Amino acid sequence: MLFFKRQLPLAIAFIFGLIGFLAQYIPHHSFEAVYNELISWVRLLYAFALILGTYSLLRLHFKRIERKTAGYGYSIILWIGFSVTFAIGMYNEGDWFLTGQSRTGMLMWIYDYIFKPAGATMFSVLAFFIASAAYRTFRARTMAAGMLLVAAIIVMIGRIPIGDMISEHIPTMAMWLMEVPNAAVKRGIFLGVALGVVATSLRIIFGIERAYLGGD
Amino acid sequence: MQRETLAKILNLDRRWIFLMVLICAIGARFVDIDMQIFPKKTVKAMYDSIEEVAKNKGTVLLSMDYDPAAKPELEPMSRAILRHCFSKGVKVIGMTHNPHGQRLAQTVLESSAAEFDAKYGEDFALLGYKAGGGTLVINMGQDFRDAFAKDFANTDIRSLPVAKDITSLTDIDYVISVASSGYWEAWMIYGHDRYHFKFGTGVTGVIAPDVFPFIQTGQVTGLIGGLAGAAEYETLIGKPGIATIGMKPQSAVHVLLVLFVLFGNFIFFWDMILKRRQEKAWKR
Amino acid sequence: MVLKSEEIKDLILFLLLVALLVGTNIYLFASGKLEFNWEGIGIMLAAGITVSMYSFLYKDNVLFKTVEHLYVGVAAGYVLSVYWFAIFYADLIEPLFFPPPGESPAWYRLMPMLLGIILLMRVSKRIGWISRISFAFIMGFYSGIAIPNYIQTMIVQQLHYTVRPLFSAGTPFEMGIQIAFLAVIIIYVILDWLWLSALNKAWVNALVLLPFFALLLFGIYGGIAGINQIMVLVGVLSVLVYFFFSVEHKGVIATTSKMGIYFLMVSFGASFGYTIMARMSLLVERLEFLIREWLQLT
Amino acid sequence: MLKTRALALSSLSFLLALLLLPVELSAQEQIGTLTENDSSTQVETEREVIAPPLKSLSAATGLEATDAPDDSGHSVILSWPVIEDESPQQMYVIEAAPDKNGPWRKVVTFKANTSYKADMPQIYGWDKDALINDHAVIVNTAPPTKAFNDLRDKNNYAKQQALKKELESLEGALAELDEQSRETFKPELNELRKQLKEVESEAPIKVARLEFGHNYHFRLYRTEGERPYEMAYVDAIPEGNWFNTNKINNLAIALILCFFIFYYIVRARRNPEDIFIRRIPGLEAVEDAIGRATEMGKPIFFVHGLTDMSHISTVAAVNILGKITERVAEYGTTFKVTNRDPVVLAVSQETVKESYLRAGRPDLYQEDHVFFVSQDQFSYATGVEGMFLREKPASVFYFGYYFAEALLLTETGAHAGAIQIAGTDSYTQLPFFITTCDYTLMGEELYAASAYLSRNPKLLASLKAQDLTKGLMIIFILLGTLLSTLGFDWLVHMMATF
Repeated sequence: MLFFKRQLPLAIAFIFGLIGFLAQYIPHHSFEAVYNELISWVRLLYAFALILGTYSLLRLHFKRIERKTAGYGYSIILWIGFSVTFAIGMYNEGDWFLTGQSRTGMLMWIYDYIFKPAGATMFSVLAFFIASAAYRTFRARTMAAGMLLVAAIIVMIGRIPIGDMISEHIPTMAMWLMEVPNAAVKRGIFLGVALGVVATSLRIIFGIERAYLGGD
Repeated sequence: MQRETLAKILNLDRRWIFLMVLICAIGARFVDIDMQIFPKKTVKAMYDSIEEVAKNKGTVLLSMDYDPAAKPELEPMSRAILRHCFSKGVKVIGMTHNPHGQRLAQTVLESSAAEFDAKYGEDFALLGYKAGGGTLVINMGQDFRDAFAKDFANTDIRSLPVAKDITSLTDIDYVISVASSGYWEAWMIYGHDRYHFKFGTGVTGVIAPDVFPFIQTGQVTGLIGGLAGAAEYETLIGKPGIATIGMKPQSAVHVLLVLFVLFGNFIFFWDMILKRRQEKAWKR
Repeated sequence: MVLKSEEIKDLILFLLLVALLVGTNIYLFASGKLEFNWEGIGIMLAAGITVSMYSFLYKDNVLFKTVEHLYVGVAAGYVLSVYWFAIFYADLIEPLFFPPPGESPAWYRLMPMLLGIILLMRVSKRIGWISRISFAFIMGFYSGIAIPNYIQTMIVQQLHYTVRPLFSAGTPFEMGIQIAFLAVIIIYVILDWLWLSALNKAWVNALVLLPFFALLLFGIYGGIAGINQIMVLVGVLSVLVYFFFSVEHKGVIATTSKMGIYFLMVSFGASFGYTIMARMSLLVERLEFLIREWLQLT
Repeated sequence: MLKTRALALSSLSFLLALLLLPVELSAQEQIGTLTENDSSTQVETEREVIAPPLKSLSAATGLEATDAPDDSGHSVILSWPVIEDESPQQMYVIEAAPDKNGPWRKVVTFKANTSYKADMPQIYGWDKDALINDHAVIVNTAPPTKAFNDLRDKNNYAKQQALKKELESLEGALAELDEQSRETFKPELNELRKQLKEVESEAPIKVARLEFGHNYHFRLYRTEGERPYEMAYVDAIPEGNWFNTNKINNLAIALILCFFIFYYIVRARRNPEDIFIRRIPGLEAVEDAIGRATEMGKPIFFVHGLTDMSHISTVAAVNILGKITERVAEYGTTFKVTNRDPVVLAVSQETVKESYLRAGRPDLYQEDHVFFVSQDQFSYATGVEGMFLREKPASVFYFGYYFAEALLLTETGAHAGAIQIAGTDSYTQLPFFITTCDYTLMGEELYAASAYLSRNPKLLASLKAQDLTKGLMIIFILLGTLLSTLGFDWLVHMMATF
């Protein structure tokens, strides 16, 4: 039993990890064919993982409706939103779901007038919070935070036409801040991050890192 | 001025601040002061690249990898790039890595094409959405037709004149990724560094700083950053669009924000001086 | 149930908002600004969603919670439909069950389908552990791909372009500026290393930092590429040293990592400015939608 | 003693990586070029030439065709010395055919003064001056053949396969027979070939890549207006290569890091104490933040990021959560942990319970203090904000990977008067954390903190290995900059990418 729970997943991670790793160094056409097929497998598994995420969301709200916890009315709205949209998606303007997705129709309407505006508005609410944070919490408490704020102000003014009107040095300074120190720091950070990603990936392939299996 | 009043000023209910931002943004929109916009080097680099593609009648692959949340900042870029391409007769192949992005890509592509009566199939095509990110880019580099056998409306791409003799990403003159998150990196890591096509990107203001190191290395030729970048591109192609109009309220709110930061810190330091003076008084 | 004065005020404001929304829409439809077709209703609905979401800024209320939950539900439904057609149908069902004429069904695609179904088993408590096999495949294969590609772009390419000649060719005067600039930086590091306390005195700092900024500004506006190349080199090295963990930050390492913090802060400040600009443009676009497409008063 | 051994070890492995490189890389001498971007892979190098008298364009002598190295098996390289009377007006044309006298078709055309060996340093090395005297071109598109593997016309495809099979079996049978009887079957053979050609003539033209293992024939000539030209013939078989020599630098780095990780894991397993990790300043702030909360008798919050267990940021966050819970258990302050992902919730509950047990206070553990708020990003943020405003926590910890909602949380936390300590590797949100929190662990400090606190051998080993490789990179940068400033480009070319 332990073999299936522990050894098999680690063996799979090792084998396919090695294939994915070697594929970048072995250009040979036969290895390339295997590699391409595995890539489309991974894409398919992304989709299955999405089903998992949607299922846990819907189950959470279904439980709220069942137990009539406070605010279960909102969960009902969530369920209605999901089922109507998914049903229209599958109806697919009459061609149903065993053909290509139709380019127009009800699903696109839902996308244009519910999905798109709600998503964009949700993010734009952040602009208000930035303003309130700018007034109340962005303080030059330490020397470091002070330098950060000075650089931020130069870039913010340098990026809008008013910056050019005040003096043409501000946009050049803003551009320089982005091109030299910012680029240098990003390169230094990338070198470090890449080592972190490679080290973690190696640990996953060799079965040293098992946290992603979610406990034993 | 006592420290209590300073504290009161600092702890202003944040809803007043929200109101001030709203008034400033709406107000600035209706005041008509003309804004001279000076295009930056990186935006000019993308403009020149498309001009070059136009010169040798090439094809541009525009990957619109963004979703509704980032549409306000990125669609003006896609529209400006598409207007530039269609006005110069450059062939465009559209696609997206983002599951929510297919619809957006479709609307902006069709509306921009209609302005220059570019025909679907001859002048432009839309491959639509496919999952995989970096893996999809590798697939397109190795065998374009295997990655996208059909366009987004399920027609075989070999029947579309604009895409029929593309066998790999290397056959495309200029790849542009207008991206809201890491998609531009997938294009660079798994695409440009392996297949060496010319690569440019348009990103949200949040991501622009991460792209700069790759401009120096020559991996990215041409970058549009945020709404300001889009306004600059609109100025370059001489067609002021949403981005340019948006610059007025954008600038107004920016100035308001800078004032908030300066004012907040000014009071903070004043309060610090008073506090030190009080402590010195207690010590004596 | 007796409402406190605060709640009464909020209730009135809430009803006022609803009345305002309904009233405006009636006016718009009556005056023909919005036609009574799918598009017109759509714009009304989108404007209603936008305004109710902004009502959260005043106070969390019924309207906001309704719209938010509707959004989460619709989003889940929409993404699932797109994934169905773009992946399940295109990459699995079509090649397996409706192969194009002349080609045999892609029987090997049964394997990812099996792995996918095993993945879904995660939901059941009893045999949930079996889903580890699919996770192991995804995590393993993706880790395998990630190693060479991250090394290629984020190490090999970055090292390739960091290892540049330090001085850009130029007139002897420009060469002098570049060498002086490098010398000032090295002096600062040595000074700070030898007499750590000395540098806390303001005049010592001024003595070193003044020429540093003078030469730097001269380099930027004089267009001497070498100055930028020196700054990039110093920036990369100091950030790398800052993220060094296996040695105590003392002596020259402490100085370099202190420089690393200055570089980090300036860089974060710059990207911070950029981020604020991005959020503001999102707000501007939403207001533009309300003004231009809904109320249509340009 | 320990540190010097590690340094000696790393420099040894560094030299090993140097020796690993193929001979031609070390064979090139030093090129004194100080040009800004001399190493972009496909640089067009132009050459000055005098106009020739009008006569037929001579064929290229010494034309060679070899399988292209480091490829999947779909390309061939044609190379030939430059001909004296070349001029920019002339175009080189390469035609290919599937067999000796098969249908010739144009596959590559290019200007006569471009495509030199110098443009392909990955194959011919970096000596530009010498390599300017030879042309070299990669051919990977096959001569467009008429092929039936198109899917629509099934019957033609079947007919073609049947005829081909018959032809092969007949040729096979004839091969054993002696010369004389072979004559009698010749007309039948030709008849079959004619039928096959007829069927194939209706097939649509198909542009594809060169097929591996197939012997292709190439011919090369120059054109300039109506001038006659002679052709040079050559043939080659494209083969798949089992190792991409351009990726040796990439593989060397991967192997070095892998070696260091295993080396330190063995060391860490034996005695974790002797692995030294420097003091992380942010972690002291955690100590007095917990103390402050106990004095004020207010709760402490631990707010998880948005990513799931497969991200290293979340794994590090859970490690840190374990250690913080142990410190909190000693003071007995109420401690709440908010989650956004069901799996992270389960793992966090386990970790918190274990930490309370280890601290000897299992009674303090309350299941509903480690709870799920919401799956959606913004309802998660608004949910947590509500708790901040209601319960007014004294200290709040943010460890993990955050997105745009980070500012909503920290701004409200600061407004509620809490001490806030954050640790994240999400670079776009770091500025917001730095300006709103009292202390922020940046990027890799998050991983170092989790290793420092948990003393987990695999994390310690990995951190040490990364540090050592970082040390090598610093040495490489300093050495490389010094050399390239003096004009030696070896290290720059070592890290060239193709």
